[in-house]
Amino acid sequence: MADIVSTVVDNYNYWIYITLMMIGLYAIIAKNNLVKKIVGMNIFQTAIILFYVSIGVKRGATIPILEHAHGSHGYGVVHAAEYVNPLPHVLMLTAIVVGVATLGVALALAIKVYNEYNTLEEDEILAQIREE
Amino acid sequence: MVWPIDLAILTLVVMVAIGSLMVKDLLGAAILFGAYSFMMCLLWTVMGAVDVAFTEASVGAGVSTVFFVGAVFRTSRRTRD
Amino acid sequence: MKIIGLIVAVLTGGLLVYAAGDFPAWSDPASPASTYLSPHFIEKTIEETSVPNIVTAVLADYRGFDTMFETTVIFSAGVAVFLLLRTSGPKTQQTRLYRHQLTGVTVRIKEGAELPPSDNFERIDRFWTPHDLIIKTVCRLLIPFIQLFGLYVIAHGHHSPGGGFQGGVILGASIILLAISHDLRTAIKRVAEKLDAVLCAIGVLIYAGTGALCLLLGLNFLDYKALAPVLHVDSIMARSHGILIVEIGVGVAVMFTMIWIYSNLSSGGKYNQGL
Amino acid sequence: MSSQYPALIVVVPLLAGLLVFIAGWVNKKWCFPIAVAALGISAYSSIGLLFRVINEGVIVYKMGGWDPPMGISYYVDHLNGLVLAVVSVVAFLNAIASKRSIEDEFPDNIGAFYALYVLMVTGLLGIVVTGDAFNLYVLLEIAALTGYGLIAMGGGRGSLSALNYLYMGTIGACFYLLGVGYLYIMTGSLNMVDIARILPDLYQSKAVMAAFIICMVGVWIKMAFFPLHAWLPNAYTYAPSASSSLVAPLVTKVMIYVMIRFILTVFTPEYSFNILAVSQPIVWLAVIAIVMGALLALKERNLKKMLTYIIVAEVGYMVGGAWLGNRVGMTGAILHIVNDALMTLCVFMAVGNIVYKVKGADFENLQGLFRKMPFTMGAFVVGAMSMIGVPPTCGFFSKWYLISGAIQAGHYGFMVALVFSSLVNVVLFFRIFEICYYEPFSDHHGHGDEHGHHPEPAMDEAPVTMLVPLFVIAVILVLVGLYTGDIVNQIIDVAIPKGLV
Amino acid sequence: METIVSIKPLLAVLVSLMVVPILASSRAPNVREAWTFVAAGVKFLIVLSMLPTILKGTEIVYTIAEFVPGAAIQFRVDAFGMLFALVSSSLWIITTAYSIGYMRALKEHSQTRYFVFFAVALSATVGVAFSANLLTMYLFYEMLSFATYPLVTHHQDKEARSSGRKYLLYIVGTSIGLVLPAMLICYNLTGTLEFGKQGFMAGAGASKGLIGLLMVMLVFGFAKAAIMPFHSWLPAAMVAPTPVSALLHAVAVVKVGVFSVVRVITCVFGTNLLLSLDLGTIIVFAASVTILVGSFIALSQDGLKRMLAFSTIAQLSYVVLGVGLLSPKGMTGGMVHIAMHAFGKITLFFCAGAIFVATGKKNMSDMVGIGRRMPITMTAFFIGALSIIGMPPCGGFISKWYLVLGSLQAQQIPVLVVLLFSSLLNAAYFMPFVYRAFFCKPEEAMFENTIKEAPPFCVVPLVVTAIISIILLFYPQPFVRLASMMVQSITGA
Repeated sequence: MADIVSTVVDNYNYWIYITLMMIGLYAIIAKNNLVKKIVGMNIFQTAIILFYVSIGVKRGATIPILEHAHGSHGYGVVHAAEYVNPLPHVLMLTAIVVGVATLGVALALAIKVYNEYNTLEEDEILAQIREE
Repeated sequence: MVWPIDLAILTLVVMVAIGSLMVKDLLGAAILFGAYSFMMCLLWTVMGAVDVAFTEASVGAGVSTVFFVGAVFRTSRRTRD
Repeated sequence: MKIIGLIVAVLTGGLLVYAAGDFPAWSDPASPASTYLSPHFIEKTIEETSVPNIVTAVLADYRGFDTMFETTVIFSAGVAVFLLLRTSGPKTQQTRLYRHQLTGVTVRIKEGAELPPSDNFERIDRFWTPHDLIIKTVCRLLIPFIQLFGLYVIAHGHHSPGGGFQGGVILGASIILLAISHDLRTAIKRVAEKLDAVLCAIGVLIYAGTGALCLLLGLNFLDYKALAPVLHVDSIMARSHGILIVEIGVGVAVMFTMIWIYSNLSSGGKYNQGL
Repeated sequence: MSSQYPALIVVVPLLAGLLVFIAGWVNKKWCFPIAVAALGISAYSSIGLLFRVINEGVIVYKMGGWDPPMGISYYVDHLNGLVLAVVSVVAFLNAIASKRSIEDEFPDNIGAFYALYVLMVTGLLGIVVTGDAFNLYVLLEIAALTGYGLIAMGGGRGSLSALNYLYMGTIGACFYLLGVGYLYIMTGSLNMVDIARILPDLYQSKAVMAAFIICMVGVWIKMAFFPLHAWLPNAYTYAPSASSSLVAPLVTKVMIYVMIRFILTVFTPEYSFNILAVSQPIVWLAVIAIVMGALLALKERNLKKMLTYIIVAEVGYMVGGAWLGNRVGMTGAILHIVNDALMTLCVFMAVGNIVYKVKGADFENLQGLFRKMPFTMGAFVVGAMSMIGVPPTCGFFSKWYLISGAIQAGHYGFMVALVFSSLVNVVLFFRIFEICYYEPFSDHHGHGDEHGHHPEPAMDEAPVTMLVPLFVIAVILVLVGLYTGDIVNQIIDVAIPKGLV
Repeated sequence: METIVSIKPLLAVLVSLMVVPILASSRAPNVREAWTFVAAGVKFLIVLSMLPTILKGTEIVYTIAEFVPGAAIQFRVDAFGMLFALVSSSLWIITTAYSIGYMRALKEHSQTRYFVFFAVALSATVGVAFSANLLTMYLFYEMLSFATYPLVTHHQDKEARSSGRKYLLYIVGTSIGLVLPAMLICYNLTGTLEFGKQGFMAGAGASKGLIGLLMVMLVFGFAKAAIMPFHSWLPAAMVAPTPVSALLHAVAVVKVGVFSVVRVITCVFGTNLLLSLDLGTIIVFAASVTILVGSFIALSQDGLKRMLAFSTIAQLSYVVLGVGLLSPKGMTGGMVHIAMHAFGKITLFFCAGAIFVATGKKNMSDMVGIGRRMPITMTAFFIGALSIIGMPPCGGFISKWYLVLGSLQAQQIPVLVVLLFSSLLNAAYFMPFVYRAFFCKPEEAMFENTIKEAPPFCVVPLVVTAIISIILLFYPQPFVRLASMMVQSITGA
């Protein structure tokens, strides 16, 4: 029993990221409002970022900025175990920016759709298209 | 790293995410989404990803929310779900 | 749709949970991700690039190519939003309303008529709302500090968290704050649309141009070592300086793209009346 | 300079995209020359690169001078050398051809439009040339974001279709990103070749299997593989001509390239076909895709929309061919990437000319086109013949390999589906020809009428700048068909690993 | 077998394609038609120049491109291909002359398009004749299908449209649906598509069922041969202008069909294989049914062109029947029949066209007594009919003779019965018409006694073909020689 609890707690991050992702995915598919879908899409993206950041975590390590950096020239020997893995962070910086770029375009499209149909609800828009 | 904080934030994040999808007002959804981003930012700081957290704070919680608000302002706050 | 969504979500979630069982334990220092490539970055960054913030070094140098495209993504998003929303319809309306700020008197200007030359008039229209003096003043006071901080974040990205993105976003946010606290026209007076758009491209151009310069100087694309003779430093410091240059490019691009996207979004492409 | 070709292919369009954009604010006349020059350089270098690869073998280009697993490197082998050449040539030709329609449709925003156009090509070329799994994601997003912008320019339903495309595209890209994350957590590397080196020890891992499936699903969404195709027809139909003739030939094909790259390089054929053992269901999915694409195309009354459903069917061809699990089928799939890109370009460019002149692609708009636009229709016929699979146009030869592969794999369902879709294509295209040829009906009773009896519509052909590229591509269709043997022997055969028989 | 490499086959194919741009760009009818004549003449000369080489027993080979081993786009001129090329290229010249007369007399529209696609169709026909393998043959076969579509639907009215649909449905549907898969299965079994004298499928070691299936797919797949049940496109395609019907439906298209079927039987499967598996029976049966049913339907027709169309369906199956007998004499007869029937049937079509030009009549019941008005035309018609029936003094007699010998050689008495009975039927549907044209009572005659023929451009060609039909009886060389050479090389005798 303690085993299961510890497994669940240990991998809590993974479970949460999957939960968030599924919330986002469900929202994109099932939500009727275009802006809500966009919110879902961003939650989906953030969940993946959470997953990546979780990969980088290392027990007993600190942030990936080398210490004693100011003014001195000798850094001494740097041990990899002392710092968390920086690579996922780099990747996720990119992913966040991509996310905000997509968000901008998505919102612009939503505004255009709204100008065209005067509503953001997908079923109402489809009804209007069918009437044409 | 203090794991109870971690767990608490993780749980909160899920709640805020669900909240922002459930609330029947797009402006509210935008603000809750900002809160969600901020929670994420906290979480990543706890995990030691300071740069990512910094970016998320400025991009996710800041500019994204403003974009949402701007778009909602140009369209409508009304939503049925 | 809801049922399909639920099924898809559950199926995907099931697959992910199933696969998560095979992951290395969370925060395990011996996981492949922590032992294969990253130690090299952590241990060699100083030697090879002389940048203590490993994330900055990897971002702008080891994986600088990614970052260049990331900036391009932002730029193309800006262009896409512009193309989608910007409408260059007839600019002059039949009648315009102006308010004299000191007295609160509203003036109606008919087509062809001219406004008395004074800075105290403020155009009002459908989206006009009376502004709160306190908010305006506080924001106006805050904005220089925000911008200063933004510059610091870009410049100090080598040594502390931050860099071009964060700094650029903060700088952009300062102008957006101006637009929100006053109105879009005030912000546009500071950053004209044409200038804004051209600077977005120039920001990316600084990045890509630096890479291309390295290529012209005989090394591979984005190999900042090639800049050493130009900057009169050794090859490692050249990398460090190269990172700074591209971070500035990123900062410029991100700042102006954010302003640009915001202006288009909040005015619905009309660009004269904002949030 | 030729050692810098891999960088030039991508960097030149990137820089040009930015310059075009700035030029758009300064003087609109500069936009077109800059864009075309950049695409021309890109096409030239990619063809040069292809020949270098044929002569010298795989070329690795280290970005920033960092060695592969550390930094990002370009990895050009026969497979992506071929696809690169096709992508850049298609983009180049279409840029020339669409000059007039762009000036016509977006006189105010030429600079911005060309910027997006060139950046999209940058993204697509980058996807093909890169050897880094994460870099591919970033480039994927460039291609996608610019694509949304280009497609939504059509106005009307264009924005809604583009928004749907954006949702699906983002899910697809995120799935891909997640799959890469799974690979990263298991191997610690992002370089494709490096991952491939590490993976064999992990083939039994559930996480690796999940990574493979997630990547595949992501890519399938992006390429509109059958059950995930819903976004494609509307998005391509309501796009402006200049965009649709860039997006339609390239995006799906590039995504198929990514799929094949994953099957062949990142995961070995051994893993994809033998250990996973999911080939059969996937080929059956492809069969459904082909049949459904063909049937849905039959239903449409708009030329452009009909063509988009044919694209859905063609995606089925390539996915099915790649998953047959034998060398011939894979050859067919790769060859079809080339051929399908070219022939889709041909028909979409012809449609672009038609839309330019008659302002619509509904079937009613097409009446009497053989008289009005004989040259455009001539090229369209060549493209259509290729889609049907008539020799010596290139469409026949890839179909040949695909059907051969199906026979070798004993998968007769796939063979029947291919033949069925060819027959449906005959019906589809000859329906178009009939409308363009017969309608409006003239009563031709009594053969003694004098010659001038027909109210002959005056010839009203598209401008020369649109016709010349169209003819070039029509000729290329036949030439590629005749040189199929060389392409297969010298390029594709080398591109497929020896392990796949 | 000796072979030489020469570009001549390619030139023969290309010469008509090369004039296409000239034809398409010229607006003056005289220039256009002059060029067509030049191309036709040059083509015939090129084909003729290869004849001595072929008669010496040498084959001419030319490869354009090889895309997989064993399946190149390649030409190989052998005796049988030579025979067919000779027929079609010589008849192109005559038909061109006839077309000019016909089209001008009727003031047809879109004559440029007509001549362009005519030229393309001829290229494809010669391409089929010279194909060295199944792939090349398929290539030109498809090219011919699509090039003839605008010709069939020349009138661009509703009837033309529905006929065009039917035409394509049958021709392209069968070639893509049956030939293409069968060809690929063959390729995967043997790794080659190269026509062999003993058939390349001989060594494949496939089961009888598979071979039979493939044979059925290929024989019926080349639906231009109009073997029942894939025949009904042919009467439908008669909406085309008469020269098109004449050349394409008496010579090019349908003969390409039977040519392909013969190639399939002899060079894909090989006579020995089919004999050992006893698969010839299927072909013989299908052909016999087609002959009898086609003849009976022809008997009931009133439209002259429709009657000729059904007669063509029946006659084509003679060729298939002859080759399906798998006996040397039968095969020779079948091959020779391609030539004999071509000259005979084209005469008949020309006559039908000439009558239409001169009188505007299409139905036989409206033509009573026409012999008095158009004696030359009707005399030629009579000669053509005799040739088709297989009576001396016409060339048709020779091929029928060989066919009868072949059926005896193969000891197929039922086939002999079919042949004789069908000849009777042929006579039954031709002779009453001819009789009433010449010998009806004056009060029945629908025309006045004044002689008023069609324009000379129409009449001269049909006289020429009629005369050739007669000459062929006395001088059947080189067709019989070529056919027997081919049969020799097949049977090795």
